[in-house]
Amino acid sequence: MKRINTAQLKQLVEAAIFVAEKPISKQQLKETVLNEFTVADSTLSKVIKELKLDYQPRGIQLVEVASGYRFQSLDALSPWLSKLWQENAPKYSRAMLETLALIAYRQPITRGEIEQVRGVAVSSNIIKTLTERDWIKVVGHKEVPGRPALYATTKGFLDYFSMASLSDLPNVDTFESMAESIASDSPLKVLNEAPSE
Amino acid sequence: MKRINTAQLKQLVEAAIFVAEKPISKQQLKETVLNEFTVADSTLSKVIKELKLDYQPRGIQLVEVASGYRFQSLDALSPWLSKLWQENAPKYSRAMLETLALIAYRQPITRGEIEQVRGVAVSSNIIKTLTERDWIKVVGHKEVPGRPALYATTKGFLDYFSMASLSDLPNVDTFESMAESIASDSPLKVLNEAPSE
Amino acid sequence: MSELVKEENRDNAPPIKEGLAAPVQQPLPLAFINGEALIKKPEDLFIPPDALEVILETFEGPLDLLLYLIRKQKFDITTLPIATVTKQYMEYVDTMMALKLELAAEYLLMAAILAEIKSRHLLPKRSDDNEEEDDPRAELIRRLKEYELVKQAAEDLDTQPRLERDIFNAHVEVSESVAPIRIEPDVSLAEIVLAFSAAMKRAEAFEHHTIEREALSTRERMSLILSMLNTSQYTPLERLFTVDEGKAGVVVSFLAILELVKEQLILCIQAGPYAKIHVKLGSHEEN
Repeated sequence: MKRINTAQLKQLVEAAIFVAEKPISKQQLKETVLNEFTVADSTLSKVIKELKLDYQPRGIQLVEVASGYRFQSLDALSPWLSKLWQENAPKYSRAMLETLALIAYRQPITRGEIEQVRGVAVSSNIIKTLTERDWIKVVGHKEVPGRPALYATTKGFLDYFSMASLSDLPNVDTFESMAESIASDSPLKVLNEAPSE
Repeated sequence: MKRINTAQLKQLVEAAIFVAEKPISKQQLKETVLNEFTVADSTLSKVIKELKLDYQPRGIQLVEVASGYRFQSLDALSPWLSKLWQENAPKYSRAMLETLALIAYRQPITRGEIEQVRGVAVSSNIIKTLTERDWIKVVGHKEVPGRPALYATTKGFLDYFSMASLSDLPNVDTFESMAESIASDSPLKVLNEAPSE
Repeated sequence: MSELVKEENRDNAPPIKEGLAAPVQQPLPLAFINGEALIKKPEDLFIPPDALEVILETFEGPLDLLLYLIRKQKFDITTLPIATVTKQYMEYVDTMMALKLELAAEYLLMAAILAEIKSRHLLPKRSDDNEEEDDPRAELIRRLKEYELVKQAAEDLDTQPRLERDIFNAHVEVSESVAPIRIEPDVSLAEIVLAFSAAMKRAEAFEHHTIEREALSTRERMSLILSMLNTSQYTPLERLFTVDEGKAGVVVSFLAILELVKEQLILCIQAGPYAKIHVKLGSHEEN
């Protein structure tokens, strides 16, 4: 195993995060570009921290999302940067966003449970679109008659919304404490009496 | 037309070059991200020059190519960055292994002689792959019509198999009797069933 | 029960034309909200007929519509004024049905739930009733609160910075000297031995003659000597021997040279007796 000095390590890590096609984790860095060097975890963390600071005043930022590190443009520049593309960013329907929010905040959750909360049927198209975007996936099946699929969000979802983990979801604490208080107000078993599909 | 200060202009130009999918020219910058600002050509050139200098000590560089500006990785980092795109070559075919074995045990040998023993043609691809792997090389030409190349194994071949010289190659008869004696516990002969080309 | 509402004739009720137009039977307050009488119909209840389809698309189902009705009039969900809300909800549903718009079954189901809650409230309470057990009103309130929470979560999620809209990936091209690395397959020595053995066995079975097996060191030396020689210049024979290999080395080299001559791969010449022997690539036949 060769040695690498901190300056070279920093250059290599910086370039690797920039040229990688997806966010790259420390583990992936160690298995690829750094695989012939002896690099302590603490050194790697230190270098990444330095890079974050280096870019703080710049137009792009080094951020950590669910599947690793990536450089992304400064949020505040989006009104001008979006002019680089002819098409506007896709807009998502309320039905899609509510379904996604329920899966994000209440995962793992079945389609039937989503329908119970929303009071309407969830179209198959929504589930299909969310799956194709790699935002949700089936993580198992609920052991009830019909064994419905249990949905959860993916790393791709967190990456897209620039989050490192589910705890970065907006108002996650408020949501949870409120959900608990609602549940304690009236017995949860009432849920079972809600109209089924 | 709005005004933009130099610091903001620099951030915006930097981010635009980073997020654009292709190299971007000054003209394109002015028509897109800068279209609502009054920016003198000289100011834009100055900002780009500053960015070039800012990145000079870094792992990526701002360069001008035919169609505009783009960031690209430092040339010197290529050997390591290449590792981000690793691919596993397919396993060697039986024809490849037999060709290599014949060159090892019967060197120096011509392609025609290998074909005589194997009873089938040896594809140029096999010779090419073994040569590229630096396991075989041409050591001369047989002075017969057509002057066919004589192949032999290389030092690289010996190194790969941790042998000091070819005399370390196992004696086939001894090897086989050893293999037979342990064949009952471990199915070494399965190796013979490797898929052919 | 704080609300007092006159039962409406649902089948004959004309669609509300405008917010201020009072329907025929409207002498009583619409509702008492927290003790205050509500006389006027809320203006937003006016629905232009061509907007109905839009409304169906605007509301994400009956819970959403109910929430809208409650919020628009600044009611409190926890004191859900069931009669008022039911009445307004029915007006929407009736108008949609009158216009033969396809109404999702969920809207009708909610209408039935609301009607049931209302009728229960009209009935005198029985003292032995255990209301806590299955109070449909409490259940509806719970569902409304829960749905409101999800609606808010969806809105929050929509404002979360996201790729393609608020943030963009900063991507850098690799320099031209970056080339994908191929990981070559592993080969074991056993595979080579077995491959050789298999090839030889096939050849023997096929050609019915045995193939002589020379010492490998000789064949290796043959390769080495070949790579030291060329076709144009003669090389002195002694250069093919190395002293530090000792006697065994000389023997191997000598055997290799004899074999190469036999296979007509090299040419040996000697100018006269006891003169130096020179070798070069090529065969006697050609010269």
